[in-house]
Amino acid sequence: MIHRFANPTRFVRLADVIQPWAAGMTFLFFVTGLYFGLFASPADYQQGETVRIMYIHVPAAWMALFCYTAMAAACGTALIWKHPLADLAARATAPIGACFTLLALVTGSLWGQPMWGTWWVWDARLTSVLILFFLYLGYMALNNAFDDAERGFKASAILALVGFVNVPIIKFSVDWWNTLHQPASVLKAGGPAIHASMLTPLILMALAFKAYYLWVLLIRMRGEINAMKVRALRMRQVQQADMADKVAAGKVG
Amino acid sequence: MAAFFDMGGYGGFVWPAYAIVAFVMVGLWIMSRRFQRTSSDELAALNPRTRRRQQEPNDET
Amino acid sequence: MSSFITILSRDLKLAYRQGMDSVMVVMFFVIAVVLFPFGVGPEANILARIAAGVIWVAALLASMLSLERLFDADYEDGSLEILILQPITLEIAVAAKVTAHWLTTGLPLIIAAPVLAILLNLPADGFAVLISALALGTPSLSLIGAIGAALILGARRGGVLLSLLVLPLYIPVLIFGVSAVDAGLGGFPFKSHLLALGGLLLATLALCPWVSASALRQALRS
Amino acid sequence: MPSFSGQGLGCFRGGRLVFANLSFALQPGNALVLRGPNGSGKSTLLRLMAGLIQPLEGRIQWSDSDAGITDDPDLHYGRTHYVGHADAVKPVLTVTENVAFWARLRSPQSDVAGAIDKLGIAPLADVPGQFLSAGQKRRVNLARILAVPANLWLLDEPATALDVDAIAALCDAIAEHRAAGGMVVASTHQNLALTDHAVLHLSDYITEDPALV
Repeated sequence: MIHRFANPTRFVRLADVIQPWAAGMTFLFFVTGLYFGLFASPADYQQGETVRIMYIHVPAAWMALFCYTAMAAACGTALIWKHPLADLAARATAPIGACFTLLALVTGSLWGQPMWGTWWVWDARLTSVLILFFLYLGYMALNNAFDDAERGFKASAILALVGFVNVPIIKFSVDWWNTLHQPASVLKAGGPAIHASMLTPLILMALAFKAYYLWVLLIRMRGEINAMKVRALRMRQVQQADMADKVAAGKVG
Repeated sequence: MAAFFDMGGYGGFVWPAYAIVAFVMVGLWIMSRRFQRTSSDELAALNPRTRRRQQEPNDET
Repeated sequence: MSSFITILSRDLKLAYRQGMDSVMVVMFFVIAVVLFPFGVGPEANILARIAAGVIWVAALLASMLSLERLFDADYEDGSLEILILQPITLEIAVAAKVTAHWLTTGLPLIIAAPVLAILLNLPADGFAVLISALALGTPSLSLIGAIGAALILGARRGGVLLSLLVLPLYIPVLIFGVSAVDAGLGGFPFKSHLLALGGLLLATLALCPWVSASALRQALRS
Repeated sequence: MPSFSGQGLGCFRGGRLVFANLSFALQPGNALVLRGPNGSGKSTLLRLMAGLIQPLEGRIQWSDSDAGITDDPDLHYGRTHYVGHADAVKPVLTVTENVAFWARLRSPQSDVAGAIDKLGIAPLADVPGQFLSAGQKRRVNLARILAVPANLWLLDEPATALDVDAIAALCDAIAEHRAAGGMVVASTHQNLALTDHAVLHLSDYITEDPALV
């Protein structure tokens, strides 16, 4: 039974409306975010200009965790309520999340070299984010390791849920272990501990990353829906050819 | 202007970071768009009835 | 020559369409190396010292991991039997398949190696030597592995058997590969080690396709 | 057009003497059907003719070359198509790509589309192999030998998994091949509607293994 609102055509029509807005917001937030981030905000008294890397490192890290949570939620919906579009949403989210995680690692390393004097250190926060990256790749590998797409979705959904335990570890790694990585300074109990002049570009860039995620997600979702229909049509095409043979045989045989 | 690019001596780290972010995000967008294009062309080829934007509701999933 | 290109392009198309295979080999390579800091401890100086050895051993295991499927996929669906019955020299067909294997596993390993060198804190002047040593070493790994892959066709638990047969033959490549990097780090001349690797490559290039081809004929004779 | 023959063939496989001093001769346009219960060596004889395995004794050769087929394999392979039990269809490649790969391996110019059409799988030309049924995969395998002509066809149970419609297409192809001077050796249970074909009963050549007696 297809859920009423889960009908792909209805989703595609919805996506047609949202997608231009998402694209517009992405550009709007990126332009303003970059302006504030690169031009209209002061250098840090300790870190100097390298603090500007924060405006891309932190949003990327936030998005890495957000995408995995979204993916795990979609997988849960797919497994529990057999929601056809949820599987596709998870599969569409995975590559985006993997890219954000990669960016968080790379920008972090580029920020780490001037500040800590080394490109990489086996610190609790960095290591758990590296594991998150492997979980994304594992999900994608498992997802199309089977000829039957359905098997791939179900197996990788379970992996995504199992891997979700890593997300709280990343979030609280800075509190549980004495890490070189600094503790949370925005999303924390006492409210942000960053000066407004640096907070605005950070928030703008975070919104830009989210709008970008929504935009690319919609594009990939439409691709996944088309691919799903192609698979269905291919199976039917083969069955029709088989049926035609049997009918022909029936007539002749 | 040069001071801006120098980034207080850290230009060698800030600009590559921004460049990689731009490269990966634009690249992912292009790959996603190409994935959507090829799959919808494949769908159109297999199923000439449905035009690129389905007009009549086609409930088959 | 055209049969070389035909078989190579088909194998690359197969690998591209099943893209995940070469990604998985590189992932194994990365994860295997990432395990070492957990085992040996995160101190940078220890990691730096064992970095070359760890990367080379992981590269060996990763390339061997994907060798089992080199002929097995074609053996199971009957393609190998038909391939042998074509008016082409089987040695060239084997060389084509080995080249495809190297392009889908050896090359990605070389690309991933510098990132791992960073994770293991390898000093900067070791990078160039590591990459050139891997570039010279991984093709001979694929070539030697092709012999093992041909020999285990149809055997039970082929994967384990393959590692038993092939890993001992990998030792020379491992020794020269690691010593090249260590010499490079120590500031000593490393050209001789790379030349040795090159010699090994030429030897395996000449010997392995011929041995694999006869092993394949033998396998299908049963 | 050379003829194809074998004299005094004996084959030892799976630890037993499958058959001994078996002979056959094929002229251009001839067809030979192998009959016999399962395990009587039909497949073994076909693999022998294909050059996959070596005979224990006796020789197979083309009339226009005095050397046996195993001495000059490339000449023999160039003139022979062998269709075994496995269909060698790659799941990720489409039907056309599968057939084109084998055709291109044998000769630069080949009629892939025609071969696919002759066997009635033209509508599936762009469908990846993983979606095909057993019968359709079988036809893809047979299309491979239609794409590039050869003197000798060795068909091991060609009609398995094929329905009546496909068998008819196969018989037409065989008739066309023989009309052009080609030769066919087939082991089959269904009676392929072959006209004036010779029959070779494997049971006539099964002898007690002298070593065991």
